Amino acid sequence: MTFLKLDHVTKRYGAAAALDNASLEIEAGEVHALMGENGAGKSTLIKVLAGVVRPDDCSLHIDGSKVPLEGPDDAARQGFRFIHQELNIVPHLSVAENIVMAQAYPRRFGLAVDWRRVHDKAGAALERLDVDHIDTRRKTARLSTGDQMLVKIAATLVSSDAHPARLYVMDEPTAALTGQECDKLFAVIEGLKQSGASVLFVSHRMNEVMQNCDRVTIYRDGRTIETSRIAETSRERIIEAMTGRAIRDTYPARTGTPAREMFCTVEKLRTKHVDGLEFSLKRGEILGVAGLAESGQSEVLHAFLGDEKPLSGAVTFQDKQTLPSAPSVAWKRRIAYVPRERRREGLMLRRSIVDNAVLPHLGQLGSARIFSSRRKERIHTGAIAERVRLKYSRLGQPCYQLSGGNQQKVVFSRALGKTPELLLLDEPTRGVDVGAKFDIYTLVRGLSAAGSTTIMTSSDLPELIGMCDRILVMRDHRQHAIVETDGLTPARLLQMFYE
Amino acid sequence: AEKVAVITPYLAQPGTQFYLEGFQAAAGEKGWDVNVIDTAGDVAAVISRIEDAVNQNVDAIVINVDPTQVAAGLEVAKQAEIPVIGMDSGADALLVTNVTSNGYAMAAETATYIADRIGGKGNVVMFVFDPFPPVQIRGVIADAVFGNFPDIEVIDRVTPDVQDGGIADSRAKMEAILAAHPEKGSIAAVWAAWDQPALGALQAIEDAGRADEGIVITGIDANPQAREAIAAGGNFEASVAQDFVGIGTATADAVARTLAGETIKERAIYVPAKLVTAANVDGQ
Amino acid sequence: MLSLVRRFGTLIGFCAIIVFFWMQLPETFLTPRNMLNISQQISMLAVVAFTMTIVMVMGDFDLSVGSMASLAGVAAAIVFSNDYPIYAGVAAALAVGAVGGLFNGFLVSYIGILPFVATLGTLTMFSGGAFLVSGGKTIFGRDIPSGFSGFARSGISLEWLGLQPLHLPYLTILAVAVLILVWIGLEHTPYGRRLYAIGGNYEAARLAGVKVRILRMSAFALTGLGAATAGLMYASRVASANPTQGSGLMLDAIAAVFLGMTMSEEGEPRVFATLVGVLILGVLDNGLTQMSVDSYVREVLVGAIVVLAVASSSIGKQRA
Amino acid sequence: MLSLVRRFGTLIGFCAIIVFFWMQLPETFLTPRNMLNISQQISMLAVVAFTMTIVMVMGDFDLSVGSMASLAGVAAAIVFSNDYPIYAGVAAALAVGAVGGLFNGFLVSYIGILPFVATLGTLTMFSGGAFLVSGGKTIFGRDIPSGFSGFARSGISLEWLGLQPLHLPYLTILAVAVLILVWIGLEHTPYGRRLYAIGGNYEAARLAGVKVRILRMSAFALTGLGAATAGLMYASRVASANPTQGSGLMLDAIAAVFLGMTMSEEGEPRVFATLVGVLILGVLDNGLTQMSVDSYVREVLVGAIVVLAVASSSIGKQRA
Ligand SMILES: Nc1ncnc2c1ncn2[C@@H]1O[C@H](COP(=O)(O)OP(=O)(O)OP(=O)(O)O)[C@@H](O)[C@H]1O
Ligand SMILES: Nc1ncnc2c1ncn2[C@@H]1O[C@H](COP(=O)(O)OP(=O)(O)OP(=O)(O)O)[C@@H](O)[C@H]1O
Ligand SMILES: [Mg+2]
Ligand SMILES: [Mg+2]
Repeated sequence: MTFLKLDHVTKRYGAAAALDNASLEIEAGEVHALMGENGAGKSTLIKVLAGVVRPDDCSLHIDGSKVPLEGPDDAARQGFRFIHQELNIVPHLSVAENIVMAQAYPRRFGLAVDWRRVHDKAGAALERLDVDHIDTRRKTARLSTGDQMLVKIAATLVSSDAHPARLYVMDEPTAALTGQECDKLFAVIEGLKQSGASVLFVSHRMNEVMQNCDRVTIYRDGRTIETSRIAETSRERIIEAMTGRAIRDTYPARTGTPAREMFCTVEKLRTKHVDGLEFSLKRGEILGVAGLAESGQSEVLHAFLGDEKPLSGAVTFQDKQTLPSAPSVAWKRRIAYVPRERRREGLMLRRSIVDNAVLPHLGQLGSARIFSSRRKERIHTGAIAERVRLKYSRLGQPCYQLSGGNQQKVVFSRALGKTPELLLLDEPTRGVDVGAKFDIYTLVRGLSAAGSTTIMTSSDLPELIGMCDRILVMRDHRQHAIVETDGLTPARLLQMFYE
Repeated sequence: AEKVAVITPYLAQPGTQFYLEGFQAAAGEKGWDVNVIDTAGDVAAVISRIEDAVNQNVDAIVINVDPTQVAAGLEVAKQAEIPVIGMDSGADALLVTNVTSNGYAMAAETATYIADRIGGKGNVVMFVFDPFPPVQIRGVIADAVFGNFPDIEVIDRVTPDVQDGGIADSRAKMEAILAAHPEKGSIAAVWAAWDQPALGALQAIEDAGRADEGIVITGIDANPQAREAIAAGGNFEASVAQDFVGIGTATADAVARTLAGETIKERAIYVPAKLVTAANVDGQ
Repeated sequence: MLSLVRRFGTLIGFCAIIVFFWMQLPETFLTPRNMLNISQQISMLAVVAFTMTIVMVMGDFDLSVGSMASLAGVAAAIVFSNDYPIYAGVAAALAVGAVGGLFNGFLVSYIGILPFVATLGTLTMFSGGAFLVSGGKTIFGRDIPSGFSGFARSGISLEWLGLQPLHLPYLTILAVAVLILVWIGLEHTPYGRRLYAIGGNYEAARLAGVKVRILRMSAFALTGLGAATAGLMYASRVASANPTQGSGLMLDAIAAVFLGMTMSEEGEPRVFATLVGVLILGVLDNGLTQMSVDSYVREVLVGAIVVLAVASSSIGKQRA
Repeated sequence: MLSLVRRFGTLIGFCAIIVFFWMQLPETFLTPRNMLNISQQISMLAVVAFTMTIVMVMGDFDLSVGSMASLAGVAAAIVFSNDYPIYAGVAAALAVGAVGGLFNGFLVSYIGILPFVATLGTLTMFSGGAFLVSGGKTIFGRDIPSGFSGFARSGISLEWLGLQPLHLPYLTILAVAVLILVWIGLEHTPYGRRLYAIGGNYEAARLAGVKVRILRMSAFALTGLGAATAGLMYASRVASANPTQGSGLMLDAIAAVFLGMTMSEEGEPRVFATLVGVLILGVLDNGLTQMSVDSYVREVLVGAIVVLAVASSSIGKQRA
């Protein structure tokens, strides 16, 4: 039975339409996937539904009768709960406050906050997620990204008597989660479904959608293409509907064997956050770094970027150099970096695509060693934007106007500015759509064939196995093992995290 | 009607208000069109406003600021042959004349009043403000007077924060000084280079319950608030009344003479000042 | 250890200052009388700083508090001089504060002007307004009812503590009352928590359904009200009102909040930390004057000590 | 259409002001003489505002520029009064500016103090320093070499333009030179682009290989140098130096930069936009004086017009 019906949703930004007469129908008690390429309009639709973006046109029917949608209050009244795409936590408030914030604070005397009940409520919400390692009294800023996401998810699970939840909307909740955390989330989603609530779920991971959703609606360029039952469709059909082209949902083949030449050797490296690193890298090799959440994967990359000082041990590059002493030195030595959190560590959101893309290369793109040249910068950026299939309206567009996946591509194009010697990728495909993922894989493979060495982390284990030559398994911030990917299965890799 | 521009950075100060009162009254009789311009403490802006006034082709300009600092503007006026008259500003070749009271005499009068009252002996607290030349002069004279009495010791020479008008900060400073000298009689007098710090000191002394120690306070300017305090017969015993209104009137008079084509010979026109004590405070 | 220095550097600095003055001025500094004096001297700054904390919690500023204090004082004095009763003058001043604050809040929250610019503009407007209303003159003497100026000179007798001639000044009591109100409001009501949320992440707060606009406007109104209260206290203390008397308050109030911010884990303002900031400024002024330190040297010292206090708790802290 | 008003609201406002004064003062306002006058009157504020733009590009502030200007002026005057040649005094003042600016930058960038607090502290220190160095007095008369004060009174003759008695003041030329230097530095060199990147996202810039610390420090040094230059210009113009003379510059300079920021798409400071901000403030002062508007009313008007200009370009702009 149809519970929610959205029609004629149109939202224009300037001349470009983010949504163009889009529609969506959700049944009671189903998990409904919303899919589309980066920039298709998924997040915009969700913000319209949340009442935080004012559409040019829109009509909403709940249980067959028309209801107003003027602001966040209307959405709350209908029992809609949201997790928006970007991690929207308030860092210096406690976990408990971040969880209860969207609901009414429990009070004493109708005025003062009842802190005991705030913590009880938050604790109960975390418990539903089966999370017991997060103290509700901690400052949220102190949590890892994954835990912050769990807090955000817990915030939607807070019980409310005034407006019982009927629809949970989750915009790429799994992008920042590890496999195990995802599994917990899907268990919760199953529970929500059993209790009669609906879930609108956005993800670029085909597996998740195929395994956990009942129906899927596909958007392309702000328009609704089709809605179908998962059971009655296939990956290939979904991808084709999304992109308009046939794309293989696999990993591009290796174009050549890695050269024999040594790139660097790591001996007993210890930094503040990681220990016992011991391996060597060949030129053109792709090394994956894997492990449970917060096992020090990022810090391995930071060490190579010069952002984690070596305390003991040594890294020797084939040209006798040691680790760079700072990120500025690293970029000079053509060590390029794609950070994990694009908004916090990667982008200057209010600055243009060009400004973001050329930042580490300003010196080389100038003239006479003193002046910079806008023309050269634009040409440079235009060429790279094409390589990564960036969807944008003009090169001078500020980055906050881009969809999440396209923002990720801007960060990626920065790293490609000059062919890197060493490419450090921290979750490079987070939030990137299937087609674009394939493009990025192809680019990384191409660089590898041309001799660039790559170290990448990812919480998507098939991706690591599909892309890397070897995988470094981290446990408790120490090197646990290093394995060849030939014949490795995700299940076997996951097992190594625990054993 | 003749247009006269009056330019000052110090409009917020009570003295300036009274100059203007006198000046405006006289100007009103003469039917002038007076434009009062305040630059809120900014001296360079006085130059700018003189330039603007010249540009506007006024008939005369009156300034109430140190003329050497605005010489650039005075030269512009001179080129345009617009007379500039100083109203308690300072002597300068570029001014037609300067109408003022005798600052040296005023400071000497209050400082000697204190020296006499405390019998040439005791600790004195001074409130001074050196960045403003006319007030700085008063401090120099008082220093000289107290220096001449071997038994008078200046225990503190405070420059209060004047942003708040000078009363509240002076009061806080005086409270601290009182706390530092708790024994009865350890402070004999407070000499202030103008009335606001004297009023602040008075409040501090009264509030500390030390009004009966006979601490002598003097100010300069004899503004109405000070007169009231003096009339009340407390520690605040004397101030010097500059005849502000008189200076304003005399300035207007000098302007009128200049506009009439007369050449004024005196570089400075002094308007007499008078010591105000409880004895004569009601008389005025 | 180092993290303790970072967290409590400012507090330790404050204690060091107290101990230093105590040793230098053993007889006169740590006396009940001097403590009461200081508490009264800083009470106006304290009220402004406490209410300034409310907007700074949201990451905003209010530069207009100083001229608002002047304007409110002048407004009350004008009402008094027209022979209205005391409560009418006080009410008028508070109304001016609330309306001015609402105007600031409207500009910032609904028009979307950066707080720094909006309140810089209203600073000029309020200051001009104070000059206009007062005609640029100081209003004093008979125009200020003695009941009004008496408030600042009286207090609760401390006889029962054996401190015979001393009394706890009403100004101090008023500042403490404001402190407690702001503390409860910010830390123990949903209202305050939402302000903190806005400051921590405006977008997150908005997406979570917090009514950011109206809250932001109301916070500015409270700051305006605080500034007006301080203006009244000031006018009562000096038994007069003039159009510039509040202007020293703004920078000091902001400095006090910032000093306090060095004491919280994530650098957010907290009103009790602001109190420490206010105390540091007040104690330095009092102690250095008692030590007869030259006024100019004192200025340099106060600046250096503020920088030092903040530096000790900033070293190594990463900009997030 | 609406977006045009938003983008160019401030510029339109500026033109409206010009037209208004032109109609009110047809004879004296839009004359070459008056234009040259205005250019000279605003030249000091302009230099401070232009160099203030450099730190504001990074999202920082420098509150100490006013007292730095005073300190630099006093320093030069002291050198002069000890009979050193003019260039020695100028060099000393500029050195003071650079060192003071570096100190600000060090506190902000290496110690990690918020710019607002750090420069509030140094504001007090520099101001106290200026009082100390000068003994609190105004240095003038014979102590200031006529060659130095002559600079502010002379200029390049405009005979060749047929504007016989007029000359283009050196102060104006100096301000224009600073404008061009800052413009090239900020918009056309990697140095400036990196400062903008720091303003866009400090952490992202750092991870993208920008040497954030040293750049940030250097930017403060440039602002200090600009403040010292303005201090020298001021001292030359008033042929004297006193320890408070620069204090009006700070708020006006920041206001000018903010006014300018309303004109750029994403609200970032640009130095030519700052120029418009400076011009608005300067023209308002000049025109309202010529119209004999009462000083207090003028103050209220300037505040209101600033708010209005900013408001017109802020309406509906979303806080990101
Ligand atoms: N504030 C804005 N101004 C201009 N354009 C915008 C703005 N916000 C979104 N857009 C545009 O609207 C389109 C849809 O964006 P949206 O964020 O909804 O995409 P999405 O489907 O969620 O993509 P992703 O999978 O990358 O998250 C994009 O082309 C984006 O550039
Ligand atoms: N600024 C900080 N303050 C306090 N603790 C921190 C801070 N930054 C990181 N941590 C803690 O340090 C530990 C290591 O975090 P780290 O970023 O290395 O995780 P990770 O291995 O990259 O895992 P993930 O895959 O989740 O990113 C975590 O427990 C995290 O909470
Ligand atoms: Mg999205
Ligand atoms: Mg990490």
